[in-house]
Amino acid sequence: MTVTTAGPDPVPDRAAGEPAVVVESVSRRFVRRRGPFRPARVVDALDGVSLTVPRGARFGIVGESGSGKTTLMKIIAGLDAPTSGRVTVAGTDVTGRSGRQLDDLRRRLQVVFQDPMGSLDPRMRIGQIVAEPLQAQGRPGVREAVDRALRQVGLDPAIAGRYPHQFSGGQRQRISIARAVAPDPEILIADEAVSALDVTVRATILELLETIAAERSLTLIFVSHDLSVIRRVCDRVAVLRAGHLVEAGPTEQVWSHPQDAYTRGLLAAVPTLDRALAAARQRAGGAGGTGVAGVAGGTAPGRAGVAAGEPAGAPARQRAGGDPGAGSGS
Amino acid sequence: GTSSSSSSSSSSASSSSAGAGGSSAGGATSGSSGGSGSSGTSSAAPVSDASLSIGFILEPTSLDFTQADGAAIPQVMLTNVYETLVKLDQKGDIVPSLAEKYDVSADRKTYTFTLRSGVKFSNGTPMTADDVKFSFDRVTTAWKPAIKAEMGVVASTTVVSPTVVEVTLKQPSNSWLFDITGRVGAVFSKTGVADLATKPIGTGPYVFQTWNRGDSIVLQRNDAYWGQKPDVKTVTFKYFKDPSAMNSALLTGGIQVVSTEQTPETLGQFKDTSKYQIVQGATDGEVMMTMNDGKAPLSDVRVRQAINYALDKQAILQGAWSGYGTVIGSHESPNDPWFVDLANKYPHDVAKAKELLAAAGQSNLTLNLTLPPVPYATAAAPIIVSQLQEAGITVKASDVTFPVWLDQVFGKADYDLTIINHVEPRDIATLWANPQYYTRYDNKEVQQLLAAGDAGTQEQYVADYKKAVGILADDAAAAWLWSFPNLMVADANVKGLPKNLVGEAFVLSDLSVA
Amino acid sequence: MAEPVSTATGPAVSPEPAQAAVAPLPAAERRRPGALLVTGGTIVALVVVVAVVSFFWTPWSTIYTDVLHWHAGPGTAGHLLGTDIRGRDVASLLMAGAQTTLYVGLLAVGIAAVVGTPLGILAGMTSRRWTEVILRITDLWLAFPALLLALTFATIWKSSLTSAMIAIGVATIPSFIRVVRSGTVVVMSSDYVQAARVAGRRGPAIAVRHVLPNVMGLVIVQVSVAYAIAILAEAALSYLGLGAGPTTPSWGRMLFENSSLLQAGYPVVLLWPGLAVALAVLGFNLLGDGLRDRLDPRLVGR
Amino acid sequence: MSRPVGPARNGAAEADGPVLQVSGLRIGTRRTELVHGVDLRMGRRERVGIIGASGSGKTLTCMAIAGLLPPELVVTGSVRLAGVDRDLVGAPERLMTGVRGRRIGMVFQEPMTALNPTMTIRRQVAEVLLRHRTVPRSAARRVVLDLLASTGLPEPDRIARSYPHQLSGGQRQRVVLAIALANEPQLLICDEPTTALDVTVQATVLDLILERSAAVDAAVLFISHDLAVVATVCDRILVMQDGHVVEQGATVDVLAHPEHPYTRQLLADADLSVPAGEAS
Amino acid sequence: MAWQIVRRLLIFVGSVLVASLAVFWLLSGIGDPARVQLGTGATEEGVRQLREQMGLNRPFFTRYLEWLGGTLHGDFGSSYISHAAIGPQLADRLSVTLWLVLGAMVLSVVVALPLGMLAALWHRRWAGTLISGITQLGVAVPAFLVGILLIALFAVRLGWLPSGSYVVPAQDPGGFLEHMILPWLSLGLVQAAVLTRYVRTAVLDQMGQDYLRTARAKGLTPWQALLRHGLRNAAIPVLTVLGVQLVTILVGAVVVEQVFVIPGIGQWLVDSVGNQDLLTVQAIVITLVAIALAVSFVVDVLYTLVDPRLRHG
Ligand SMILES: Nc1ncnc2c1ncn2[C@@H]1O[C@H](COP(=O)(O)OP(=O)(O)OP(=O)(O)O)[C@@H](O)[C@H]1O
Ligand SMILES: Nc1ncnc2c1ncn2[C@@H]1O[C@H](COP(=O)(O)OP(=O)(O)OP(=O)(O)O)[C@@H](O)[C@H]1O
Ligand SMILES: [Mg+2]
Ligand SMILES: [Mg+2]
Repeated sequence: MTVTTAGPDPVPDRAAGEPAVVVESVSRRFVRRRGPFRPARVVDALDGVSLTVPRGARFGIVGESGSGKTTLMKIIAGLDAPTSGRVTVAGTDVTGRSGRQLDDLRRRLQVVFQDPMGSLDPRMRIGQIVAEPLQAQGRPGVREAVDRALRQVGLDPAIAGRYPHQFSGGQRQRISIARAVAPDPEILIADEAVSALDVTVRATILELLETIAAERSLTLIFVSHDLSVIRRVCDRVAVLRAGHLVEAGPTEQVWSHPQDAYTRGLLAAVPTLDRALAAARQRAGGAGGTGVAGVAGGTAPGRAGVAAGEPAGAPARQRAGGDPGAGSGS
Repeated sequence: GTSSSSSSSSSSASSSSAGAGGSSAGGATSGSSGGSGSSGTSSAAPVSDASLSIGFILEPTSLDFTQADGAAIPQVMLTNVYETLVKLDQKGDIVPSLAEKYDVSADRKTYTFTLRSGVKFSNGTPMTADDVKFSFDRVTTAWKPAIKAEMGVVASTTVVSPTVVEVTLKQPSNSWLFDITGRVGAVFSKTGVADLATKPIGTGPYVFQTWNRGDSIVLQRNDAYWGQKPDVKTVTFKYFKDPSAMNSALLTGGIQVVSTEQTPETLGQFKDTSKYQIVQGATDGEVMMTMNDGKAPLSDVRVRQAINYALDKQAILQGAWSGYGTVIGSHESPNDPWFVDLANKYPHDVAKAKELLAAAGQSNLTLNLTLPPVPYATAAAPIIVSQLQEAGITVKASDVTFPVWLDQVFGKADYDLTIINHVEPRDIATLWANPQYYTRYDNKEVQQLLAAGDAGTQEQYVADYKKAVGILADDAAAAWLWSFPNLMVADANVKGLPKNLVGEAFVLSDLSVA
Repeated sequence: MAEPVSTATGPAVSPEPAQAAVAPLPAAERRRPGALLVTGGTIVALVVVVAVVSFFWTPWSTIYTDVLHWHAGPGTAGHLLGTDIRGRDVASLLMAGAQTTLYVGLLAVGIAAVVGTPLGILAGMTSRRWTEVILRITDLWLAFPALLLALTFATIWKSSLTSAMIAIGVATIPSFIRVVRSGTVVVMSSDYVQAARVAGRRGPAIAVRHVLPNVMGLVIVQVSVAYAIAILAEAALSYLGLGAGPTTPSWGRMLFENSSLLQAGYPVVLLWPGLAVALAVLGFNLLGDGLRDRLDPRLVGR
Repeated sequence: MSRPVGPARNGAAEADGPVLQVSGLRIGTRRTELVHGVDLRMGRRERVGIIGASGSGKTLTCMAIAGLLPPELVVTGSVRLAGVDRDLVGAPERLMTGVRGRRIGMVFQEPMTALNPTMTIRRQVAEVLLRHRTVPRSAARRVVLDLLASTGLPEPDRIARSYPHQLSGGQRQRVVLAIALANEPQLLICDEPTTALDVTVQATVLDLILERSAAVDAAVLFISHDLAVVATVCDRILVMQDGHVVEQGATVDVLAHPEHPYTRQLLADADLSVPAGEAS
Repeated sequence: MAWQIVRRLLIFVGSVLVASLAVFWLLSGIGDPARVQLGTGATEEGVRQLREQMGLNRPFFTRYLEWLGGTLHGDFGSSYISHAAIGPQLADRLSVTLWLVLGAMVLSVVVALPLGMLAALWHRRWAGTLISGITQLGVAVPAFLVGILLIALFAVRLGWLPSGSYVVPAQDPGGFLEHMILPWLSLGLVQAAVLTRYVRTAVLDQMGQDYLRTARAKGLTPWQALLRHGLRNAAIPVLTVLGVQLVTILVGAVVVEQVFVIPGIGQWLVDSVGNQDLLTVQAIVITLVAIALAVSFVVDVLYTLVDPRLRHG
């Protein structure tokens, strides 16, 4: 079951330019060789996935772990080639290209990798790491840009001289983000970019991304497990499962009327603070009470009111300033 | 033929007749006083089962010296596996072997050899005059190595009877009789030359047993030998690339004899005479610094003399070879019958050297010294360079590989100086009578003397050669350094080791283990 | 774009905690060279100094042979460290030998490293087909005996130290290729190389900025090992008639020439060149290890 | 330190003494102190959460408890674990190896690099069992599959035969959890164990942590940025900022009635449906 | 799989062709086999004749193709010098050298792995520096000196072991071991020194990795963690070096073969090159090429065994 957004009804508001990313029935098959003398085993990480990311969209991808999100990101970024299918970024086909042919793509697109430590060269200082895309693209004012990017993600530019292993997980992730935003990309792919951040920093980073997106019509492709983050940030969302696209559409629509059972399951499983608190209170209050979390908290004193709303809550307020979420058929 | 007007020596003549009686007995039990003509073989006691391992440096490339050259093959095979009609004794005299006796015609062109009867090849066939003729003829027709030229002087070989063979020379030659004590004189079986490289068949006291290439050759006593059977039953020729490995092998009992000591400075470790003996004698080799006599400035005799004066040969011998050997002044070995001591012809005299150089207009001389990769050359070179430097001659020493040395120096004479040991016995004519030789020495008088001496009587032979040797020294045709010593180390209980290395073979039949 | 963000950031994230905890390390700590580096550097510097001095002065002429004192002990007749088996002054030979040692290292190891490292990186980065081509050539090359190369070069240029060292250098190239390639393959499979791709770096830049620093440790070890081997190979080749002449002072050659003195009971003559080789190799290796550790930020300061 | 550790509400845990007693824990490099004196007391079955700013020292604290700090960091103070009659700070390596993986299980923050790329999952999980001989070699294979299955991994058999690079981040994280839980430790330290997991799997994993820790009477030290998750799991919460514990107390108290401004800020920012700036 | 084998075979044939052509060309430019064979007793005439007989006057490619034809029939021909068939000798010598080299490699691995890891583990302690230092000295000591010293001590002084020579293992296994111990030591220790350096580096490269921390969290000691996890990941460079060493030592063993009087292939190569024995050199080089290719194949396979990431999808 493949649901495409590049289907019958084009996005009305964005007719102006071609979509930022078009993925056409992309499949990626991994052949796992198990030693030279044993038959290979096949894993279909992606299987006929099609989707369209309009220019300026904030596109979320959710899905269970192992569903192929990272694989899809790598293919869009030209880091991996699909076994079949086609990926078009800003009008140019990126599948099966390499080196010089991808220069243009590199100028437009940046990636925040899922694994911050692994994506930071252990022998490079932070300053060099963040400066790398700027230098590679021959941008002027590298130093200032690096300082600014570090500051934007809440790090002191003075740490530029240190090495990745001297940082905490969240700090590394922020370095990774700083590297991606420093060159002002048109398209930003963020693969679990905020998973290791505390809520405060996360809020800042999300705000940063939103601001950039609003100001320079950045196309954001945001991969996350955290549905509340997706909901906050993205205007459209696609749901992946086991390499298949099970559902896609405007975020609120998916939220309020999930079509697929899997999506419904996902939404139901989102933990919320007040529910959790209620449960905790019950555990604490009822001496020796069973630690079973109730479904919804009754009264939530104190700050509970500020906690995340229900799954089918009102449209996010912050979107008012940005482009209105486009409707989509499904 | 008449009786020998001048056989090689009187002693050999007498010994040959004595041998006749012995050989007819030819039996297995009492082969005493056989024609071996050497001492130490008198014991008639039953032969022992002893075995002996002897260390050598150069391994043969083949067992077949009719096809491949190199001193290592005859070292193993000659006299031990193959025998010759006549052979050399320790003094360098020619004595009968497979021939009971020989007679020389008055014009000294025809040699009549009377063969010993009852001699059998190791393939069981008896040795006859036919085999001798077959072998001698085969040298010029089927042999490959250049040494076959030694048979070039033979006009014909005739079988007179199964035990008598007659060789007629084109012109008289003293060296021919000497030469057939070597490889070219080896007697092969007519029916046994099909596979000389792997199945050598001879009449000698030993038969070939195995060859582990790169390691060792084993000879086994020939129990059907016609003469005195050797004491040692199994002899292993063990090959060592590394001289110190050979020494270690002796120290640890891996071998019992070091046939040639290449690191004389290490002899100190064998001081203990209750365990080891050091045998020191002479070989036929002359270590010399050859000069390119055909090329300026070395074509100037004064320059060559200056070089000779500049060298302190005793010091060189001391430094390079720990003093073992004898300083020589011309092309001669103490083994040669014409040996005269010319060691002090050019005493070490730097002033004289400079003077001669100045006279030759060569006060600022630079020469190249091209060195083959042999231990004595690399050992002597630094000292020579240093000494020549003191006389104002700058020497640029460079190493070359042996093929390159053969090609450039030996083949094309593209060199100034080089150091080499000419090991072939009685090779004076080869080096100095041929202007095309790499020494490029061209002296009519020397050529004449050497030719005349060869063709003349024994006395004339010695006299003419002595004269030639003197002229070579006067001319400073080369800088002769030392006569290469025969340096052996062995377990104290090994008896019968030859003091001097005479001829090409390492003779085993005299060895015994106490 | 900075303004609205930074104002928004200001109250939300206080940079102070990060700042306080992530204070930059003082330059002094980062720069402090390790003991390895200091020791190695000192030894190498010593060798260099000795080599330079020997151009102008040695206690004795290196070709002078003292015919009265063969393999004499230290202090004999004005020979500080004694004489060798040919009566030459050991101290002078050692000094002049330092030149050869440095030359050997620069030439042989230089050739191998300068040619082999890029090729190895290339073999680890290019498409599989090219990798295959490079590797198979490497195998062939590896199997090709250095001796034959040395022979050929000696014929082309006449035997000399240079020809021998070029041969050794050329023969050492394939081992660099193989070792460097194996390191490159691992680096290339890492996420940070992908990140660099995304950053817009192309192959050559990735090779220089990411692969090279990360395989440098291997290269350094390879260099230091190749260096030791080259010193000894120089001696071995010259003994086969393929190297410098017998009057070119070289430590390796001293070892070979005097090796029989071990049996002769004068091991001390062997001790000096042995020590010299060992010291130089040690120096270069310590320097290499020191550099290697320096290049690994995870080890700095431990 | 606003809220003293009053008489705990879950007194049961206190009855048989604390599982873990950390006092005055300080961590620093040779020139800067990174963690300034953490005190922590955990009873049996107690689940304590640490929340706080990125870089505030949460990971370092956990590492210090397990004695796994990188050698360039220096630690002082005291860490005592029930059943071990020695202070873990400065304890000999021999002692610590017996403790780690057996009494203390750990789940690390970054699943991508936490597994050995050259070994199959099966071997890596089995290793912790065999190392402490809690399971006979013959049974290890089956136990590994059970463990993997219990973490909600689909096709445990395939996963067991895979290498880490063949798994997604979430799959790896669950493997790490399986390793941590394998020997039924007294104390389970989870450093952001669910950040790489999608919500459904996260729920499974959290259930797993709750269920398994309860089953073996393990105390849980739990770090997360997701307050809801922390609230789900933990009885008590510590709030860290800049190397200090700025607030601690029962989950409900801290999250419902935060006292320290930083905690308030955290709670404010946790709600994503309202932009941080407008909410406060 | 079948294609893999065919491909390897093609590569092999191609490599052999290239190598043989190179050897042919190199050696033909260096000297004259005829002259070498005749030695210092040679006359110009004799040399000319012999060249004729040996067929050396024919054009380069004719000779090359003739050789190729022979080799294709599985016949390496007979030596120019000894006239003995090369094939059987090659087999003998190769087996001798392989014993020597393999034994030395095993020894070096057994010594180098623990030492290298210790040096890495203790890289800031004096003990680690000491190990580094000693191994560096080991690299600097020529194998022949080690050999001579070992002989002087164990064979000459103590008389425990023979000073050299080779015993065929099938005939006398005990004697074989006895004779090989010292050669293995002198070759193996030097190689071990080299290998230790690589192990140290490779292990150090792994030391900062997170998975080692995981391993320790499981209760492994640092030593065990390194042994079971670090080493495996360090294996790629170490394997590479082993492969390279295995090939280069085959020839490099010449000195040890000399000192211990072992009739191996290295010694033979040197002799044959010295004798301009083209066909023999040819045969040896081709054997080496075959071994190099085989070793690199094995190493490639081992790579994928130790590091599954290299199994390309
Ligand atoms: N190099 C590879 N070789 C073999 N299989 C792979 C490889 N990379 C990924 N896979 C498999 O492909 C599937 C998708 O992986 P991917 O990393 O895209 O998942 P994901 O959606 O990003 O998951 P997560 O949220 O946990 O990061 C998984 O089953 C994984 O095991
Ligand atoms: N090896 C190190 N050398 C120097 N500073 C370090 C080192 N490791 C960590 N730090 C610093 O210590 C502080 C605390 O790090 P820690 O990893 O404990 O943070 P954390 O609370 O776990 O943060 P996160 O939520 O981002 O994982 C950070 O500021 C970090 O930069
Ligand atoms: Mg992923
Ligand atoms: Mg952390």
